[in-house]
Amino acid sequence: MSITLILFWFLSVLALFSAAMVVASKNPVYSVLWLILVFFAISGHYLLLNAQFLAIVNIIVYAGAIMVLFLFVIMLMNLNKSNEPKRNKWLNLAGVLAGGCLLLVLVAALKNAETKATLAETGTGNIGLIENLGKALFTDYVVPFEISSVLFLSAMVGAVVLGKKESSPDTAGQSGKSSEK
Amino acid sequence: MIYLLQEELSKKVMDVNDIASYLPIGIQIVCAAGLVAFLMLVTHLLGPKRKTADKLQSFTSGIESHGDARQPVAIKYFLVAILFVLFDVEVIFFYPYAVNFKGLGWSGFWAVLLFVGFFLCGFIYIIKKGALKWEE
Amino acid sequence: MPVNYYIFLSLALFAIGIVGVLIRRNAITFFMCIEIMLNAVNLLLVAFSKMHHAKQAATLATAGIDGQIFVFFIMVVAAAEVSVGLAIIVMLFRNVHSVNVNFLNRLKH
Amino acid sequence: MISLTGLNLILPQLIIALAAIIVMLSIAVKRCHRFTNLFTLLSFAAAAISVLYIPRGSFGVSSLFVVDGFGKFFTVLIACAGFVITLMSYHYLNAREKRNEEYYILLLLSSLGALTMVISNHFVSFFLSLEVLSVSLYALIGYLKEEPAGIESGIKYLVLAAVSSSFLLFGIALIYMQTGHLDLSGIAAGLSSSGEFSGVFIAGLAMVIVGIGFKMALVPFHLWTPDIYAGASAPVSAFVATVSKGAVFAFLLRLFYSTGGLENKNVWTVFTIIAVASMLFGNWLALRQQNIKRLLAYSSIGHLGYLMVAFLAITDRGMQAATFYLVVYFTGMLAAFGTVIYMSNKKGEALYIDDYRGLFWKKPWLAAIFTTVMLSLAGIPLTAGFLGKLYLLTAGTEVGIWLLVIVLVVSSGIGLFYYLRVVAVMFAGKNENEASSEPVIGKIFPHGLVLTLLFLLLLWFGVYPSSLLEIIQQIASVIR
Amino acid sequence: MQNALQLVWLIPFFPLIGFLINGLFRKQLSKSLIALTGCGTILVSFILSVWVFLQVKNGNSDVAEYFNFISAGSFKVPFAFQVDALSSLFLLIITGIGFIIHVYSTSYMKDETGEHYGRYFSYLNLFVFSMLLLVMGANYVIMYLGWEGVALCSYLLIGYWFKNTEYSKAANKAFIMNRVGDFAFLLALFWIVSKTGSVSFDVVFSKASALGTSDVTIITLLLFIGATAKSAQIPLYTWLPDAMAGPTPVSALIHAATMVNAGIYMVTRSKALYSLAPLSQDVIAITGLATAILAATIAMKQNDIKKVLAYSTVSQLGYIFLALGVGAYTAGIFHVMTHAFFKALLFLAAGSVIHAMGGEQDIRRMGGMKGKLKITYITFLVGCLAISGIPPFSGFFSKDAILLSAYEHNKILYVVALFGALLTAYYMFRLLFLTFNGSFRGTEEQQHHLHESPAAMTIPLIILAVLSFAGGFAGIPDIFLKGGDAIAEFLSPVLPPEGGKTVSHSTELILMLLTTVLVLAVIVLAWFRFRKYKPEEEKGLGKFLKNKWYVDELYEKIIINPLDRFGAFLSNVFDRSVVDGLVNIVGRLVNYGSRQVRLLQSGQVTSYVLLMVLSMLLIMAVQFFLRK
Repeated sequence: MSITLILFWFLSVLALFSAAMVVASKNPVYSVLWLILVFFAISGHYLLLNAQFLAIVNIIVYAGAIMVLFLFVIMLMNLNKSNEPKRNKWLNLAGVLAGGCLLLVLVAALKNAETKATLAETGTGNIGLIENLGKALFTDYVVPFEISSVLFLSAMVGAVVLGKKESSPDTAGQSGKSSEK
Repeated sequence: MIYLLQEELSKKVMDVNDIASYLPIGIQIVCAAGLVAFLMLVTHLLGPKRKTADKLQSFTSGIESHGDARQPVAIKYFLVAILFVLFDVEVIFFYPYAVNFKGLGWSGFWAVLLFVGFFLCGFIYIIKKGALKWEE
Repeated sequence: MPVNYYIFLSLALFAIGIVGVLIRRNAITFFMCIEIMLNAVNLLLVAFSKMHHAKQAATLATAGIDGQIFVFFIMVVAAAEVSVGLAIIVMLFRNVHSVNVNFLNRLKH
Repeated sequence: MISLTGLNLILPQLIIALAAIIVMLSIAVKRCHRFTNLFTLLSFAAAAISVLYIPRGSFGVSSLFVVDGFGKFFTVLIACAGFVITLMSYHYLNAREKRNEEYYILLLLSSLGALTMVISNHFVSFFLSLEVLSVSLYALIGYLKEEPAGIESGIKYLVLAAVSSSFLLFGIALIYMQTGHLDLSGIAAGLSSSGEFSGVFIAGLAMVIVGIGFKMALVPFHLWTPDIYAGASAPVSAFVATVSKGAVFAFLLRLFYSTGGLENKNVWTVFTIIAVASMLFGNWLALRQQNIKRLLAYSSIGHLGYLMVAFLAITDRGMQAATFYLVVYFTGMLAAFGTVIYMSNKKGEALYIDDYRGLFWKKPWLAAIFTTVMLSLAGIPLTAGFLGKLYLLTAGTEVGIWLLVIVLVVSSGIGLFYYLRVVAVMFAGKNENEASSEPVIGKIFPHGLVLTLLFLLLLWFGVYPSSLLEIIQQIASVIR
Repeated sequence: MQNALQLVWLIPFFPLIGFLINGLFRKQLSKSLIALTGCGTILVSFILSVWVFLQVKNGNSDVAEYFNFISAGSFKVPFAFQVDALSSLFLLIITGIGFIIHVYSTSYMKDETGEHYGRYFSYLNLFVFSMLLLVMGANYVIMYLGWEGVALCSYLLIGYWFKNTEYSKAANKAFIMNRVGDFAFLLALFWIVSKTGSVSFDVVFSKASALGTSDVTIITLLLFIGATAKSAQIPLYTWLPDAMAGPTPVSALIHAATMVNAGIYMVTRSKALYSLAPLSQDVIAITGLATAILAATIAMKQNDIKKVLAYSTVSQLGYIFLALGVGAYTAGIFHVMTHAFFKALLFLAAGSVIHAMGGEQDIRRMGGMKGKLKITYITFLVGCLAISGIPPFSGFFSKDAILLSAYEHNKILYVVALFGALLTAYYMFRLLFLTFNGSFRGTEEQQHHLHESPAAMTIPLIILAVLSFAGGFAGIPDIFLKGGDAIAEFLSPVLPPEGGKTVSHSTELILMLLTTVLVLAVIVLAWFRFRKYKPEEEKGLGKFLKNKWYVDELYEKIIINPLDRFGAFLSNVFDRSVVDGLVNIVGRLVNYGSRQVRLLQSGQVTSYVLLMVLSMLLIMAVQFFLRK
């Protein structure tokens, strides 16, 4: 039982448990916290697999930016346990059953032999390092790089259009009505 | 002691993957978590403790308090959060560029310039739209 | 570390994500579960990229790299998607004062 | 590295991107709806024309894109569709929104997503363009903030798109595992070496089918379509019905034709089940529809089912039939939604079929256009729809997929009912209680002109299709 | 110079023009103008036919091909006319007698209104056009074209007085029976095409020998069934007596001279086929003879003047088919010619009698008209003498030739045929004596209304009388005049004479004497029987014959009633409950289904996602568990 194996099992259990807690917890704030834990567990996995850059990015983007956004939204909407929409028992059961069956089917589909032998060796290989990734990113994947900038542009416009209340019809710059509390 | 650490690390062949290279991060995490744990623990232990029901209530200058303390946050903070996410991700793109700055040369530079250009236009648009403007 | 472990782990995460999506009615939690599913996929992709790197390390130095770049782009895209998604959810909240995904079913039959 | 020569290969995409930037800056400077609209029209036209400057033959752009005849044809198609939709939405938005310039940025960006998807040859580029398309669509669908329906459809689309893209990604991951490549040619190479498809690849393919199936609104994944079409504004529904489905269908063709995914019997059976279900349910559900947009939604599901028939006829002819039918479908849908837009006025959209009662007596020309569109969608001879279906049938019978051919005929039979019901309502007597006395906002000049153009196009392809067929013949063989 | 006969298309062209003019402008044109165009066109084509006849006489026969009527891949049907001895002879008969009848009907139909007058003449011209087409066609398809045209015109003309339901029912009967025949003809046509790949006569006949005997027999039998319908033979003859509902000139032209000979012309034209199928030749002979005897017996007891003539036509045609059956084609054609003459004459004479009697057709109320209708009486007498075969008249020569060839073929045939000839003589003279001799049995008012027909009617009678008298001299047998058989010699290129006469001259002479004597005896018998005639009720055999052997009633029971009942069943029971029911059920089902399916559309996003996951499950299941 080498150190990596222990680490692997620990991180996997941590990830699964916290994911389950995200789903199961009543209060959305708790589920956000559990989700952050999931992200750390997965970043741990990345480290194990020597994808250092991805680990960092995962922490920064997911745990850092997106979770902050989630918290903001939750705070904005003052959600807590009380106004959590009630859940219809039967539909939940159906949901769980469906998820379970899917898991079973996929596991049955993917457990065949030949993938057992192949190893995703941990601890070696430096493709995860930042400069290799960077080199590849800026040589082969330049056009997706530009497309993602366009994607962000549209995200910005989308967010502003949807987020902002009625900005004044006249020239921009003049601040809109005080946003509704 | 720090000198020792640096000296020892630089001496060894910098094999990226072996466990030692994670030492700095390890120390970092330990310090952060340690500080928080330490403060919580000490205040918990040193402070006087008398737990009475009404003491634990939140004191709202004598007025009977109802509902919880949380105040809904204004919308404008929300827009700031979203834009923070977008520009934070933009920064992420710069990390790999920074590392391979020399290797990529001019064409890489044009690509990143175009990338930043797009973001700049977005930013100008946001400024003009007054999304980030704080109402009084 | 045999790839199967990673496959089962990410499958489990994916399944939990789906269950979460099916169960939770709150739009925010809904998005969190989607994030879980995306992370499951990312983990799988990284595992496979390492697998291919191990297999073809001899021939091509940067064998499994495009898997990891794909993960990088997925993360980036997820961020954008979430930002717009939450903007819509806020808009929904402001109009309907509830975040229940199924609240509005006026668009029936 | 994309050298400068490479740039002229993706000229249309660049033009649209720059146009979006310029529109954004122009909004930042000073809002003017007319200028934005005209500029967007100009940029779509420029993109369509710029395709001519792309040299012949197929060029790979850094293994991510392949700019071949097939890609160019769809680029032109999407650019034209964008052009038509922008033209139609001017008056529609003018009557409703005060702040409607952003609509054009989002429209440009989503078309850009579609354009990149059409030439993409790599899963990363496909996923990115899919996301660009979807993200801008989220905002577009929920654009008209006042109506709660807009927001609800926005949420629905968002939720379902997110789930389906995670399915898609999982599928791509599995395929990546099996083949080690993410670009289509790599996958094809990886596949052929491994002979019979392994379990993992099929599971991956199944997952991808789910993702793509959602985007193309094939039956098991079609539930969102009626709500979105009814909720979103008419031009956006037109956009979703044509461009987003068309682009994904193009990639599907490219994916399954180059990787030979269809040779596997199971994959083929799954697609047959989906096609049959789409055709039957699509038309079946539309039978009792009163809401014109929901009716068009269901009919678009049916039409996608017909397209799948051509897709499943794996021969070149099948491909040509599919492309031809797609063009006919585009024209039909755009014209149909164009009429809905033309009829809608300040108070609300002409949603219900009764709003079109006695249209023939009030506006005979519009009624004529709408009737031809309905007939073409139904596949009555002398319209392009009929020829489209004819090519589908020949492609199908040539390969001998009899079940699909029979279902196609039966479902277009069912389809006939509700198309003609609309036509009948139009010719019915004028309804006394003149409900919407409000003047119709569609102006003759730009909107009426476009509708007439589409109407003539439908007839032109119906009567003299060979002009279009030659072009398609050239491009079809390229993808093989 | 291209063969002059290429212009032969002009012959049918003029009647067509006549049809169009009369048909389209019948309201505008005056009655005399209509008559002029009607008769004029036929006259022109008659003159052209004579010219063609002369051309053919000095050996110039040709197939004129104009354009491709039908061309489907390798199978080609040219629109072509065949001009040879056989067709030119028929041309003469049709246009000649046609013209005479046209002149006759200008006065016979004088009291019709202008518009109907025009309609009548346009139908007549159309009839002549299609008859010419039939006769001149160089392949079976053109012949079939004429065949159908003729049937159509006979339907139109029989039902000319359409207001009278009886007449229109008779027209229907004629048309339907012809359709049955045409159906058989069509089958034969298809069979020929499938076997020989072409329809032109020359190609078909050249390949005929290669066909199996069974094929040829089937083809010839089917063709013969077609002929029986057209020429009113045993199974399909009942329409002809009812066809008398049409105006008399129509009966004269169509149901005596031309249309009924179409079947014979077709059989003669496909002589090559029939000579290869001895079985069908026997069938033809026997049917012909049986029809002759049957019709003769029925004719004896008929009281309507036109019905008697109709049955006599049927029986005479039976004789001609007998001749064709025994292979004496020339004798057959000769009898066709002579029969056309005297039968047209008899009908026209009957017409003038009816005209005189103001439409009365029942011979029991006639009699004693010898004095009043002098010319009609004489011409009628000539016709009777000719038909019964008294020596100098044409009937004698043609009927005798048939009897002779029957005798050579088979003794029994000869005896029965002779008995038939005697019956013919008996009923013809019965008719003669009843109408013209004895005392007048009609009403007072008819009595003094009796008058001789106007010139336009009597002149044609006279011409036809002369023809019936002289017609025989075209085919005088060798024993009287060496080389006298002009008609045989004329037809020889098309119908080569069959083997030498096995019968010596002496027996031939004896046979002729025998027939003449017997016929004379029968005439005397008829004289005594019908001189003073009192109508009395028929009993036993007479009643049976009077009711036309109950054949009509038989058909009614066997064919028509079951068909009606089956039709009725189909329409109300099956159609209403099963078919309509089915359609409604499907409609209701689809509507119900779409209502249920719509419930799925709950508007709940979670259910959408649920369905997505479930379908994912389904796809995975199909992928894996199907593969095992």
